[in-house]
Amino acid sequence: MSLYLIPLAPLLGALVPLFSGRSGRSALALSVALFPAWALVYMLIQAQAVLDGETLRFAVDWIPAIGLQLAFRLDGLGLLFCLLILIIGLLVILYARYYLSEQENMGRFYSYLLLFMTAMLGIVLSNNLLQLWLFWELTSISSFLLISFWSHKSDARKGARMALAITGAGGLALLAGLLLIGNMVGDYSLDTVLANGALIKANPAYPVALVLLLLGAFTKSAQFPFHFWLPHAMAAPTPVSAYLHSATMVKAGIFLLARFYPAMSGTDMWFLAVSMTGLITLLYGAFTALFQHDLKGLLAYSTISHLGLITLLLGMNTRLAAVAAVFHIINHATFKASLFMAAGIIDHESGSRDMRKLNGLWKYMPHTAALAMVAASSMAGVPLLNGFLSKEMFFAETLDQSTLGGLSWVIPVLATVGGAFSVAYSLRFIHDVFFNGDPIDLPRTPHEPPRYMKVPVEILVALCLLVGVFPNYVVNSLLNAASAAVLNGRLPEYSLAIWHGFNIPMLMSLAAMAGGLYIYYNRRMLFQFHAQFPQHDAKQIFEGAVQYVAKQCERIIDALENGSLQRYVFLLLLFALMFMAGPLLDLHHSAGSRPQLELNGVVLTGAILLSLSAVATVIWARRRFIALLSLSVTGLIVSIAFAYFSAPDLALTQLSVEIITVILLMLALFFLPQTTLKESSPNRLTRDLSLAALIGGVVGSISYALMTRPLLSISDYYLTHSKTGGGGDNVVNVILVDFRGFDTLGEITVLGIAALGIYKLIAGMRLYMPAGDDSGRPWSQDRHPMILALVSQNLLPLALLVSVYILLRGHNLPGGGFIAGLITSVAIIQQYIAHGVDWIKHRVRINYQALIAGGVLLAALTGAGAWAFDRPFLTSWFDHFHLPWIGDFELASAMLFDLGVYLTVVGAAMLILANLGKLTTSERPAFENGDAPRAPATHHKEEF
Amino acid sequence: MMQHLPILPIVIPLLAGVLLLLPPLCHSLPRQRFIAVAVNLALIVTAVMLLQRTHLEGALTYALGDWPSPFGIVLVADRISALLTLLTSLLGLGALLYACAGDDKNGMYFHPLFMFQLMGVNGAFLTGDIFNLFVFFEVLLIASYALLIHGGGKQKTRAAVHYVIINLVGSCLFLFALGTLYGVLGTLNIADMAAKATLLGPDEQPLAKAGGLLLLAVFGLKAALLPFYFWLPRSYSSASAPVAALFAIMTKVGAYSILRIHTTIFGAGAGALAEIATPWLQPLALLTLIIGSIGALASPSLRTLTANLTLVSMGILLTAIALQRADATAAALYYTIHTTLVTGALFLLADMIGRQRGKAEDRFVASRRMQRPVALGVAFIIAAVAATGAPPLSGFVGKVLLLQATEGAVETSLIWPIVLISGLAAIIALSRAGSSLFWRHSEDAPVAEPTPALRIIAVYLLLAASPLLVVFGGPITEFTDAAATQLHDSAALSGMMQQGGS
Amino acid sequence: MSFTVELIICALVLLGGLFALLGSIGVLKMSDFYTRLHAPTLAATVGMGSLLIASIIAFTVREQRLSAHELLITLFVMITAPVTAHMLAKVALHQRQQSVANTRNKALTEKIRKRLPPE
Amino acid sequence: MLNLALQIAIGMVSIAMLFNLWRLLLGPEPADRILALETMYLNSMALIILFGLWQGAALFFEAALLVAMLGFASTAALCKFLLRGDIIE
Amino acid sequence: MVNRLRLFWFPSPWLSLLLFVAWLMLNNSAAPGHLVLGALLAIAIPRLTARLGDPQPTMKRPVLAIRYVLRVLGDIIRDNFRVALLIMGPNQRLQPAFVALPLELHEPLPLTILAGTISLTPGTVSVEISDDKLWLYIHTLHLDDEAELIAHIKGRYEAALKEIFEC
Amino acid sequence: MEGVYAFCVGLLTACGVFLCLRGRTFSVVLGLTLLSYAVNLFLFASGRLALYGAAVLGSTEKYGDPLPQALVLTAIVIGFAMTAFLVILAMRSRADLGNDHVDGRIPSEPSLVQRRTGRKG
Ligand code: NA
Ligand code: NA
Repeated sequence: MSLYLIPLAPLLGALVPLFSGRSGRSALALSVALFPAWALVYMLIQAQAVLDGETLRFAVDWIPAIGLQLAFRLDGLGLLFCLLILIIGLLVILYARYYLSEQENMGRFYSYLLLFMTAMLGIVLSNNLLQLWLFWELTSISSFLLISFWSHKSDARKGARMALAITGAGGLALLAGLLLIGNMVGDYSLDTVLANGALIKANPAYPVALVLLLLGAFTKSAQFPFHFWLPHAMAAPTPVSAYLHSATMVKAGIFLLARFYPAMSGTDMWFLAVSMTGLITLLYGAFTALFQHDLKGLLAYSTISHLGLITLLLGMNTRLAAVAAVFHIINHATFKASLFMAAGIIDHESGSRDMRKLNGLWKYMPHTAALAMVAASSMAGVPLLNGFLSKEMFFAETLDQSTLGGLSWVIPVLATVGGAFSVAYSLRFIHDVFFNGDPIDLPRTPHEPPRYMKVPVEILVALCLLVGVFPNYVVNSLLNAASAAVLNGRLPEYSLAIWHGFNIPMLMSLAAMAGGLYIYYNRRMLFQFHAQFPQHDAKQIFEGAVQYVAKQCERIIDALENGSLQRYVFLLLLFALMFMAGPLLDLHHSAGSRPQLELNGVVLTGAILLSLSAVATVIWARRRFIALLSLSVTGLIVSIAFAYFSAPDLALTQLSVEIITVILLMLALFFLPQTTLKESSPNRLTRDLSLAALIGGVVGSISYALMTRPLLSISDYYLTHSKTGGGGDNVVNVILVDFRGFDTLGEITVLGIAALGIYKLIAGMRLYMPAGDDSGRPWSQDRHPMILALVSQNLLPLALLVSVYILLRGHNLPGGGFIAGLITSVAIIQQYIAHGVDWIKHRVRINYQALIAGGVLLAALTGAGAWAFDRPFLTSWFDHFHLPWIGDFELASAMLFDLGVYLTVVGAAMLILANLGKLTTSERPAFENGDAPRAPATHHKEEF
Repeated sequence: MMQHLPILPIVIPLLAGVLLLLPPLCHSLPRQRFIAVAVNLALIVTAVMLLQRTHLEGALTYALGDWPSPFGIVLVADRISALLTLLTSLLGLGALLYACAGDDKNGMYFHPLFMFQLMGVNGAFLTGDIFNLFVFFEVLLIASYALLIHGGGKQKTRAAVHYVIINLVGSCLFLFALGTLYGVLGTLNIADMAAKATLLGPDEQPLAKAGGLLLLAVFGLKAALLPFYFWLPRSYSSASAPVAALFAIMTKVGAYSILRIHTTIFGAGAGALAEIATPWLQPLALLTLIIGSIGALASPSLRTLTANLTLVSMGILLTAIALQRADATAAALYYTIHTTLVTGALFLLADMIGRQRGKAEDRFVASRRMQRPVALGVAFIIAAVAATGAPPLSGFVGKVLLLQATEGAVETSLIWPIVLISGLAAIIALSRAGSSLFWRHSEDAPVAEPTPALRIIAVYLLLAASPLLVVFGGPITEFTDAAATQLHDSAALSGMMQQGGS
Repeated sequence: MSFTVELIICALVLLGGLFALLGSIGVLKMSDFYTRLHAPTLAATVGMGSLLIASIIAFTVREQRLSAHELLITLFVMITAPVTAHMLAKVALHQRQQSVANTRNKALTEKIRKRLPPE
Repeated sequence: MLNLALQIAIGMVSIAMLFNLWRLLLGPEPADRILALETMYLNSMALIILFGLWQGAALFFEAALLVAMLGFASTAALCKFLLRGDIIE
Repeated sequence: MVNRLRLFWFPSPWLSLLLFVAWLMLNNSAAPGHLVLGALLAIAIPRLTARLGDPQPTMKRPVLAIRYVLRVLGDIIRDNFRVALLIMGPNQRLQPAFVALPLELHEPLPLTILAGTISLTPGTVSVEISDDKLWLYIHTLHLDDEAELIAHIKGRYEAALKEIFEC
Repeated sequence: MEGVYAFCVGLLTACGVFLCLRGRTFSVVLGLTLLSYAVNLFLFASGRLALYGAAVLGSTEKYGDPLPQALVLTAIVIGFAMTAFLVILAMRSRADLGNDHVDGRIPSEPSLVQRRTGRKG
């Protein structure tokens, strides 16, 4: 059977308002209602089979990896709930048509409502635990939307958020519980779960799973101490309350208890957790309801109380109690929905829900009053109404308890007390609203609502009466089927009669009636008593708690992310240190077996130079120019070290990079403070020094350990194939442009991107140029010393020649595109230094951006050229040629690649430096005379 | 061309980026936009083809320069890398479309830099060589530096200083780690390293371990692992929207690298070096998750909240990765797809919301009404539901996968509560965010600036992934399962890489 | 390599090293900046020169073909050393660095600084 | 013999560089420090050429040439910085 | 026509020659391949950089120039030993001095060469040129007789340069 | 010799780390430069030290490991690009924020308000 159609129908219905355009409100309501109506009809067609004890199923695989199936299952319990959801849903649709005002977006309301309906149907039809949870959470989300429908009201927003938070938390617990249960039985199918109750209860994780499951159920059905969200959800439009908070959402929790009853119940733990929670909730809700002045508040607490009652019944571990629970589910849904609707009508027509103002409405709306009174009587458990029947069964079952041993009598006594309060608040509802004098200061003069607004109430009240008077005819088969599902088919003997004789439950009922009357009569005393207690508004407490948590979170985050880079870097390095140092503790000898080189004077001198200059850089760091000089020395010594240890390419590269870095740093230093004060506290210095020393020590140790151990590397391959495979003698270069040319392609891309990024940074930069150096001396007047200019310009051709030389020889001897590019760049920068930007600007027009792009493009196309020969990217080609007179020479694709590198490097270096230089040019004359104020230098505004 | 498929996701954006810098494209924004979108679509097609091939054939290797592995650099397109490549281009498309609605003209070189960023990310996913991984890290980092400052402004500069410095320190550590590993193993090819690692004597093992753990710090930095994540909230919340959205993939590169390196080289088969990361990664990942949740609750604006949700998702992801099991890895993969696209969409959404709310921007205070409350509201709900891991959107599948992967393990009692409570924190934070942003109005008139439809399209494009991930959850999880199995079956992969050639 | 050649190379190498050292001693020892400025000339001229000649001879003999590229370095050094000295002197003058007490024509320094004629 | 002479020369140049660093750290004025650095460049060239002679490899020539070219650029830039602040204006 | 061709291909023939020779020196080779390549570069590089230089007076008497170079080299070597002794001696015995040298050369290139020569010969450093290019300021490590020094420089170097550049 | 070399690497690292932990962008740039020197030397040494071993075929009998050299070359170039970017970013930060502190504010005025706005982005 295509059970999926049942939840699908309202889902489609939810989409109707999207397409309804400007059709009338009634048309909209009607077209929306068609979908659940169709589902209802479809369901009724199937109902007989279910009532006969069949279980209908539908399943397709959805996400097997998590065990999620699209699996539906219709049994008696499901049928009962489906009927409640669909019938009351339809009534609410009708009711809402009249309840919502013209200005309100009814389409949106219906969409949310039908989405919610889908979710509820999904829950009650699920045959897969994950799918059940999916719909479960969907009810939280859609109810959030419904409760906050009047989003302009702060109450609505807060109430909705609170409901979402509580039910969301429960939902997460439920997920954990369902996963555990699924794990216990090895399957997420509900069928399997229900068939394996014994297995579950024997599992050591059963208590955990049970608690998690109950957390889900109790939060949803507003059980103490999670009840507090429900009264605040009353900020929702009344149709929502009538639907969600009587028949559906809160009942989802109850449904969950009933659904898992066969699998989870029957243990002492179940009894204690479920029935005690139910009992407390029952009493607390009933007691508190009496003191509510808000009509809907009273109904909300009454709902809490009745949910407690059902929970208590389900907790009692007796089969009859389960039947009573199921019965009360039906009854509560009918009378509570009608009461909410009546309350909504009163609110709608009188403009108030405050029972202190609402008085004597009997005169104004007798029809509504009559309906409400019948429903309220049912709530109070007055005979001939459905509430009486289930309450009677409840009282009977409370007597049948023995788990509390000698204290078992407590339960019936407390149940009776609860019943008394229930009578009292029902009385208050009736008397306080419809009688009790005249209305006080109502915004509107109350009158009867539109005809069709009452129809849903009438239908529900009629049901109350019908069930109350003819229980056997009206609900027996449904109750049987549903109870059978709860009890896994083991239905107890019971009879739904109005009169069971004069027995203890009857006495309890009478006691409750009398007690209720007494309580209501003496309500003023009670109100005074109640008023002595400080009133805790759950919303305020909850909001306060959330605020408090948020504040604490802010404090934690502020304390942790204090915005100090120094801390972040410290932590990074500290953990890096721990990561590195930990394993070294297992290193028994730092020196390995590899023979070491002999120490000599040169190396020692170099080490001294390096150490001194590095330490000097640190010491002078606050006098920046000097630090820059000692940094240069360090760089120079590093280059020499590379030369010494037979890495000429490295020496060349390090040297050129070092020089160009220093030039760059000087360019930047001009705009930065030349000196800084001592800022770090001694503690911080000690801390940083310790960390630095430790990291240095660890890195040095690792380096030493590595160098003194033999290495079997892949490098021999490069040495043997460099000439034959790569066509070059300089193995390092062949690695760069051939074996690992891809790295180099990435590397020049990095360089190019950096240049672009720097250009972005420069564009739109506003800098203040110092008019003199840090001693306050005005700058020298000699902008371009003649000798420097002249010599520089004559050196340029030579430098270019050297670049070409370095570029061309790279493949066979130290050199290559990168170094050549840097030499060219330095030579051009030299011209800028000697002549200034303006002078050059008119003489050279190179588009450095295009140079970068062209360089990378050349390198990339050289790589892609191999595709033409059906070889992988970057496959190199080289050959030897012979020309008469000139002799042998070699051509290699690597040369093109290297040329690309060269162009990129030149383009990048020049894009950076030339533009950085331009920053100051335009404004410079402004303070040429020496003491002008600091003038802003603005580059052109960055735009595309 | 089919045999060159593995390199196309790198070369296409590279060439595109370069051509966008040259005439005739460099002078015309409309042309740049057209080319960029076209290239992105081409990348999607390429990635889909790659996905298909890896699905059918397992891993593809591509020996650059035709040098045999392990001597040359190889690209390895296995299922994971193919999947992540596709993810990158999908996210890229969303971010790019959004940028084309106007953000790209707030500064120079947006489109070329965007292309280079894609190139870097794809390269990092596809390379089978550890030093080449470093190079691609740098490509994507430098592109991200330049993109981070796109649009200008103090906040961006301030964020960029932190981001750049921290990452430069990270790059230095990366090189220390590489030096250590090369100094012990004598090779750079990841599969070859894995093979050599098993042969190490006790005298070398501690060194390899130090190198491996240092790499964990480096990747953890990218993956925003506690205590290395500090660059993230500020960077992500100050970057311009499409950039922030694109950045959503960057953290995944870090996570991927941990997965790749610590499963292949230091995986179950590495003898004494097996699973060296787990003792650190597991607690740190959970702490990241916790701090991310705390940060989410403390967030004053939607961007900050999204940044913190990114932390949460990284915590979840790394928790899964730390488990070093195929099912957990599969969960991580699925979760990655989900969280990347949703986070990206949230960043875009935050920007759109901020633009419509005047001075209040995306902060959680009352503001003028929005112009497009419905379009944005629906998008927000979708994004929020997905981000909290609530059904029926993709977050829940990812979360359930992860919970199932930890089920029965000793860690369950630790991981489950943290993961679930973090979900609650996200619910609270996002519901607070949504109700403040959409429902608390002042009387001011809506901002006059119109919202280009393209922006909304971009957001919905990314968000569409979430329901689709659920609807097609079956085949997708099947693929992620296969991908994870492939990764953990290191022997087979090593074989592939050793073999060389394409 | 014949003994004579080796001897010549040795002599040149030692001479070069010596003058490099002398130049540096000068930089360290002289009493004011302007006198220090003279010292590196030793290293730049005879110091570098003899080393480069030594290198030319050594490689020419070893590889049996003329190795003259060292001359280029000489060329570079010769061209740049005076410019460097000039620039450094400018800096010192600009920053009004004091010369040693017994310097003659000290009064000129302010004129030089401003690039004015002596009168 | 040559080896000995080379070792002595290398030693002398090394000591010369130590002296340079000493002067650089001593100052007292920036010009003195730059002078020291400049001298150090010269000595580095000498050292590199001596390495070349010592190792018998002609591979070091370019390094010396580069020091000559780039050292000059560096010194010029440093001087310009002290004179004008802005080295490229 | 020929002149225009020369100007096009060899804007500065001495530079081209220098580059050509330098190329061969760099490569330590006079192989045909390098001759061709060197020639190409000797043509191309000056053309590329032509715009990056102000026109300079050209050397008119190359033979004299060679003589000048040799003379300076000789002086440098001689002065090196002299100055080495001065430097190693006690500092107090030195008589440093600033000297203003009146100039007859005013073209930048010859002037620069003169200043360079003075600086290259140990013991003297060209410190500055006056703005009017009439004075060259020199610092000398040890001054015995100011007039003699001026005469020495003017006679030995400045006069020679005037001849070489015919200015 | 290896010991001295390792000592230098360690010392450079320590100096670099210390400067990276300072509060001004310029110091950090210096620190990162020193750190990258250390990294380069470290990476280079991972191929072990060799004298007379330039990896140019025909120039010597036994060669040093060329691979780390190539890696260092790449690292140098990338390091240069990164440093350059950081240097200019430091300038930009000074220009935009008015000081050269890495946090964009001088920490003597630490107000919670600023921190919050910092997080707000
Ligand atoms: Na009343
Ligand atoms: Na001199």
